[in-house]
Amino acid sequence: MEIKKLEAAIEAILFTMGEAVELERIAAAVEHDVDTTRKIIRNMMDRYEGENRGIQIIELDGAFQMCTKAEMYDAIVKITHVPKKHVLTDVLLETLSIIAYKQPITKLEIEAIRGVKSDHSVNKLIEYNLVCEVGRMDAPGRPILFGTTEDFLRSFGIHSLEDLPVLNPEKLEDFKLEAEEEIQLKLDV
Amino acid sequence: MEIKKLEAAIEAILFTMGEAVELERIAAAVEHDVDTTRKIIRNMMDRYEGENRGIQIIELDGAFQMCTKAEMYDAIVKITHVPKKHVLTDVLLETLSIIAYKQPITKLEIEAIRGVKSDHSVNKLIEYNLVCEVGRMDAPGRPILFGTTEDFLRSFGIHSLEDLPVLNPEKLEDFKLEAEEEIQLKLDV
Amino acid sequence: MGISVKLEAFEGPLDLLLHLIDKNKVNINDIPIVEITEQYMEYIRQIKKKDLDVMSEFLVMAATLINIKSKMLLPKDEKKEEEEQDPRQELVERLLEYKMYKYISMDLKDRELDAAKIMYRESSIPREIADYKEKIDTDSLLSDLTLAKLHRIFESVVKKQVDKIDPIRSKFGKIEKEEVNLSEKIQTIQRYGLLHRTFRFRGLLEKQSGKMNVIVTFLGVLELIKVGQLEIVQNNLFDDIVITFTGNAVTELDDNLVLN
Repeated sequence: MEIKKLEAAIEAILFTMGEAVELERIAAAVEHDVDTTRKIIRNMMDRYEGENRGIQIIELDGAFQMCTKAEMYDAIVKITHVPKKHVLTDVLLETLSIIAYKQPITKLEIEAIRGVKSDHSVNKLIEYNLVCEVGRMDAPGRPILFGTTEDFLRSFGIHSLEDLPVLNPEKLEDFKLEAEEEIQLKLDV
Repeated sequence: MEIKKLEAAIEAILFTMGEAVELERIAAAVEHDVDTTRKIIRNMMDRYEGENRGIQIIELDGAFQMCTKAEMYDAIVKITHVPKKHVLTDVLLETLSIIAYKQPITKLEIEAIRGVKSDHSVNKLIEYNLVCEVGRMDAPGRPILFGTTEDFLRSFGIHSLEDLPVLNPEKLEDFKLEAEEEIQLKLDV
Repeated sequence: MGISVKLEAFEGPLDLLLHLIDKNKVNINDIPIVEITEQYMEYIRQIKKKDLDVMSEFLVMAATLINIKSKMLLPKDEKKEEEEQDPRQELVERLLEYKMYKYISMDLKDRELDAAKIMYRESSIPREIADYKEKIDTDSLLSDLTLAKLHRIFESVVKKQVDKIDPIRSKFGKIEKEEVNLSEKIQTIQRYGLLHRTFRFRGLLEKQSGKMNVIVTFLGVLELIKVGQLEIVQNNLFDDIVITFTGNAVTELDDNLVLN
């Protein structure tokens, strides 16, 4: 299959499936190896991105999904009712960011960072399918380990966990400085 | 809105809606008159048609719809037939063992034993045909009762649930004693 | 200090501490522990709801603060000075880590708002294709699983469940509640004061069983000093603190002062 045809097939596949499709499955369907397929899709992604298109292809942890571009939102709400998503409270967001950065993590470890019981938050996040069990820790009592889901990536526009903003020591320093400046600012006011 | 942006908006609208959308509604959403909008869409149709695309826009009695091209049929059949990888994760095994030993059991009871929401695991086990609904509990809300399938029994070469290895009461007592000793140990330290 | 914010508004002890640090406009790396501890205690006295879970989390932090405070009041060992860590160090690290996650969660919030504008579509696999259901091969799915393994897994589930029920506590019933009842503890100290008038602080603490009782007794003493029923004298550093009870009855203290 020449490249153009391959691209057409991938476009049709992503359009029809709607959901995120693993690279391996796409490669098997178009009968090419994974690396070639990935290269072709990434190429398509660039093209969609650059051209004045209303749709795009996003990558989610090794899977690909077709969706609209964010800037099309206004046009879409004019034509159809867009269901409201559940709003995450600050408490849930706080718990979620700890899980996102520290995964796999146990409930006890989450509670150690937050200083409060977190059963309710963790259960709510599981219910919203943003967090799931990823295994058991090899420790007494074998506590459950939690991690984030594909839905988490999608809901926050993150392509893979590596895509999360980095938190290196310098960043932490910046953050400290920022916090100090904030304090200074308040003093000045 | 310049033409390119208009086209992008229409593409996003047709993609999201899936079904056929009346020309008038599209025109209203992009805030242009019907004639201009029709001209733009027909233009887009030609372009989709000429290019090596996997999707197209079709006109149906004054409405427009986005869909895959007919020649993409094979690719779509292939992708739906690519076997998904199925694995029994630790989480699934744990849920399966509870259902096997405690059946018939409700989701709530499973969650009480595991300490976390278990919808996802139960659904996956049903999808894998290892677990199925076996009835309703005679309790408020008449919750669904789950049990293992015949496939499950057959694959172990056992004929009935009575053939499952027993967890004897002494073992349970041992566990309790062990737990108490552990705590005593902690108190002594 | 006027307390305008309800304690319920705080997600936990760390959140409250950050608020106090913010409010006092002090550097997180150089927390004025005496003032902050005082203000912290002031806040937790506001808890009216008898929510033991929430209460205990705030109390643990109170104990930590008091512990740091006492360490800072101790003279430094000059020989070891270089290696000695600031007693506040660990708390500062926890606060910074917690603050960092709060900060990240705000970043996530922004990302969520942006990502919510992206639309997806339902899959539209033609009927005749969708009807094709891949037969899941149960045998190969279960190929690694033996009955013995399934049994082991179930055993470990049961064991975990047993572990979760603390056998000692479950026999005691509601003992935790008494352990942290500050109002009762204050009355006990008052009764002790009426009987002995002047006594050693150490002696009072030695009569307490368990860490929680010691902490609450300590809080009770602080409380009674504040309302002017106790006077304390310490002649030299590390000498016994001598307490004199100046009240003349066992009183019900103001509701606001009751921790539980």
